[in-house]
Amino acid sequence: MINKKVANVEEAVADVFDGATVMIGGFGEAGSPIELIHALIDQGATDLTVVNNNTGSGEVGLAALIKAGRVSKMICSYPRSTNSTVFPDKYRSGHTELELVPQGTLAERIRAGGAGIPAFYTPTAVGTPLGEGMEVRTFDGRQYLMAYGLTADFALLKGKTADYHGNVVYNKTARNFGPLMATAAKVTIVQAASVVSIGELDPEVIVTPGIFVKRVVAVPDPQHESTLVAAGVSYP
Amino acid sequence: MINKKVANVEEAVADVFDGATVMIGGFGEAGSPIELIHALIDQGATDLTVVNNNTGSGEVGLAALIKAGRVSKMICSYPRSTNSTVFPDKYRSGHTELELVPQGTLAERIRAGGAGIPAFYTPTAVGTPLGEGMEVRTFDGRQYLMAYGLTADFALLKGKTADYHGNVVYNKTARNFGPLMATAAKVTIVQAASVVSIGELDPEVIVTPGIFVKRVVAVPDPQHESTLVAAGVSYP
Amino acid sequence: MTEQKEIVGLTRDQMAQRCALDIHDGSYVNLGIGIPELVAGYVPEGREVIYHTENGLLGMGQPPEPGKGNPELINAGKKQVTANPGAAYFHHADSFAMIRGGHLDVCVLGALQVSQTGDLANWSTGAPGAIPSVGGAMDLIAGVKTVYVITQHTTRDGEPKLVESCTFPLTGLGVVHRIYTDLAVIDVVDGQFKVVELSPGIDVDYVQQRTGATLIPLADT
Amino acid sequence: MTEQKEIVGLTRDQMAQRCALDIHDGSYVNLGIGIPELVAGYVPEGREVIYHTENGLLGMGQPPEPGKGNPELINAGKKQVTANPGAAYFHHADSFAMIRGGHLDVCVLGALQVSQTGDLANWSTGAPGAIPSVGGAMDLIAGVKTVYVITQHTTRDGEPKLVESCTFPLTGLGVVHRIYTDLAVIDVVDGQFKVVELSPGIDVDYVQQRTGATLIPLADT
Repeated sequence: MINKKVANVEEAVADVFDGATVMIGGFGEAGSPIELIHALIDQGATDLTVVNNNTGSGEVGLAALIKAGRVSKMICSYPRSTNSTVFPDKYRSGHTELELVPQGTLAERIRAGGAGIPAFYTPTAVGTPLGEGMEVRTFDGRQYLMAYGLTADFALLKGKTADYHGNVVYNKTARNFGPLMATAAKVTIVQAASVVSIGELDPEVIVTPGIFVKRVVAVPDPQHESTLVAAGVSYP
Repeated sequence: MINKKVANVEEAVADVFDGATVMIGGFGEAGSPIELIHALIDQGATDLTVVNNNTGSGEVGLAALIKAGRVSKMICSYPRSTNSTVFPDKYRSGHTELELVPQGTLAERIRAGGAGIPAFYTPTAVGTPLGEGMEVRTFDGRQYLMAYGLTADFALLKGKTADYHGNVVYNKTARNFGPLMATAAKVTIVQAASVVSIGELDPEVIVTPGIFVKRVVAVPDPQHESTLVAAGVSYP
Repeated sequence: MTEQKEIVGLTRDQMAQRCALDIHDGSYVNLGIGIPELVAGYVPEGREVIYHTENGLLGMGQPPEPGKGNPELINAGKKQVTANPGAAYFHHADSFAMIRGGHLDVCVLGALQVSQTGDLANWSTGAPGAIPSVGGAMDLIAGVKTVYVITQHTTRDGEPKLVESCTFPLTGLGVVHRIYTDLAVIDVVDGQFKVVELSPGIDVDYVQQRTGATLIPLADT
Repeated sequence: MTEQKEIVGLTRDQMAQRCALDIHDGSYVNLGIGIPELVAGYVPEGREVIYHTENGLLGMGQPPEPGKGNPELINAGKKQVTANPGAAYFHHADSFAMIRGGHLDVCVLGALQVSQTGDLANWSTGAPGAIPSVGGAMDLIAGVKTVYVITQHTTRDGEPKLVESCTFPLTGLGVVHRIYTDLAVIDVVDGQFKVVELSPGIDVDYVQQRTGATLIPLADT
């Protein structure tokens, strides 16, 4: 029988290895799987390449992972956010490399990676510094850049509700990169406020079908980054 | 105020012009917008390029449009179906040209067209007759073919419920190509069993956001192709 | 007086049953039209398999009871089906993202010909005047992790379907992993057909005579 | 004794209000962070405009009442917002399909520099040691049908922001249609800046002195 539920976040991230590429869901704090990230900090894997739109906030969640020195490369669109104080130091000291990708190209690269598309063409960033080094090709008189699909070893995501088959629905704008990253990682791990029995989710409204998900873990009352940052929390 | 509802199917398809490219939703009969197609037959536009997975069944809906001689080119993956008796004659007589595209490549070409992606690479059809003439490129030691995005002048689709902003939800496997075609046509026209007020559809479950839809029309009791074919109906 | 042994090989259902043994618990599987559809009826006790149909449903169930079908709930063969608990609907691009992206574990397809290098021909005989139709076959074999073929060992005219190289138009190159016929289970390994199992009462010479390429027999493996 | 005329130009809100006049009924609009956000408050009576935020919401509403916000309902600037009736949530790839696919009618952005050929620089000053951050700006200007810029006519140091060619790193080439500044409304036409409207009390010489490229004045149009 198919049961993808694991007991806790520690078990969920136990096999993340040094040097892994890890996609982490969320746009700012919306959709950030803080409990899974904290479990990953405790677990100890290092030299990670992390894919996320941002670089975290304060000293919790993704920012805490970066602060702990575990991230050797960030692939993101917007590393410079309010309260994003950890990444600049790691970047300037050369500890953490940065691959800056326009947000829509980042999203599409992840979708392509999950959909078996090795490369596609996009008009975004033509003629800009972020288009430098990319192959340029003209279609119908307009220039486009070739972008590569992006895949990962793991994805850590936050859903609202999941079931034992790994079907997931999200909450409002916390959906963002989650459904894409779920498709692009070898091992997709979802924390959800509730994990329900098979058949409780309406087949018409499932956003991530279970085929893309390897493990689900219940985190009934997930913490919010902004609350932790406002309280001055520093993890661990 | 935004109100995309039109009075009837005649009004909905009034501006389809000779020579237009028309995407028609549906996989077999599931999702086939029969009433819109019949209105298009009455309307008279001809020399159409039609994009659909199949070529219709019996002498109703898409098959009736083909039988009426209005389709100069079909772009589809599976023209040869049970009860698909009209297309073979038009194809063999040279009246209707056929562009045969593998189903997944067809779906992705439509999505790409709607997403502003002029071309992408796919492993499907490498080394086969359907890959002939396509550009081959190797990524990571594997061969891929370059496929182009596909767009249209009009899309005729069948939803379950729509609202005045053009938001749409579908019914079971009648969803199929609908959400893709909605994004790839200049003028997307949706028939739905009910057209409801703004706010009645849950924002979390909308499949096609209204931005992709130009017109909605209520067809409360849509006909089913299989029922019509079994009854020997020939439209008009 | 000795009884003349009648060589019959496996029935369609037996081929499907044999194939079902190789599908692991928890697999995501796409079944082609025809004999492959029968595989769903033979999942061994204790295993749960989730069926994908490329027209937008994961968790496809059995056909509906007579009179209870829904013309908007169909499979890739356009037959009415049901949705099991835990099912999900999605659009065609997402469905083929599952296929092309390598998320399906197994697909089981029919064949016109399979070559010893694993090339598959199953969509067109190339006959003049025929209406070419491909559907999702090329996508499935290009994307699904493991491709199984179930087919009669020969055509109705006794021509081999397992051949050195396909003469019919290809569906894909070097994609087939294992073939289940009425006579044998055969793997494609390093550009050769390798017999894995013979059907009851069938010997390798009998199979070899009906195969258009050299078999590596069981004994040599 | 004559009164000395004090030249001030439009306020931030007045610039936003002027821009809002050019957004048609039924438009789908993306507003950048800063002055562009103010445009939403000035939609003329009788028009309905639907706001898109690239992090996955169409039908974005005003900020929530204090204490009623949801940290999982935010805009692209990561501020809490609300969803209007008729709204829809979707994932990032679908959101940027709307943008890249040309489905949005208008985006309104801030600028560091705009060139007379419509090049925009608004994401980086290129300063050494700065953390480069681009977000969705390059996608928006590459994909949205009409790109408006709202900006002060000059920097705080009085340097022109409307220039012959940008010196800051580009966001995109030849993309800006119209610029709303405190001093004027200016179109980009055939590689030149064309004055469409002057703010009350402002004359074209005053604007020209503060512009880094030759203006086509109103009189010549």
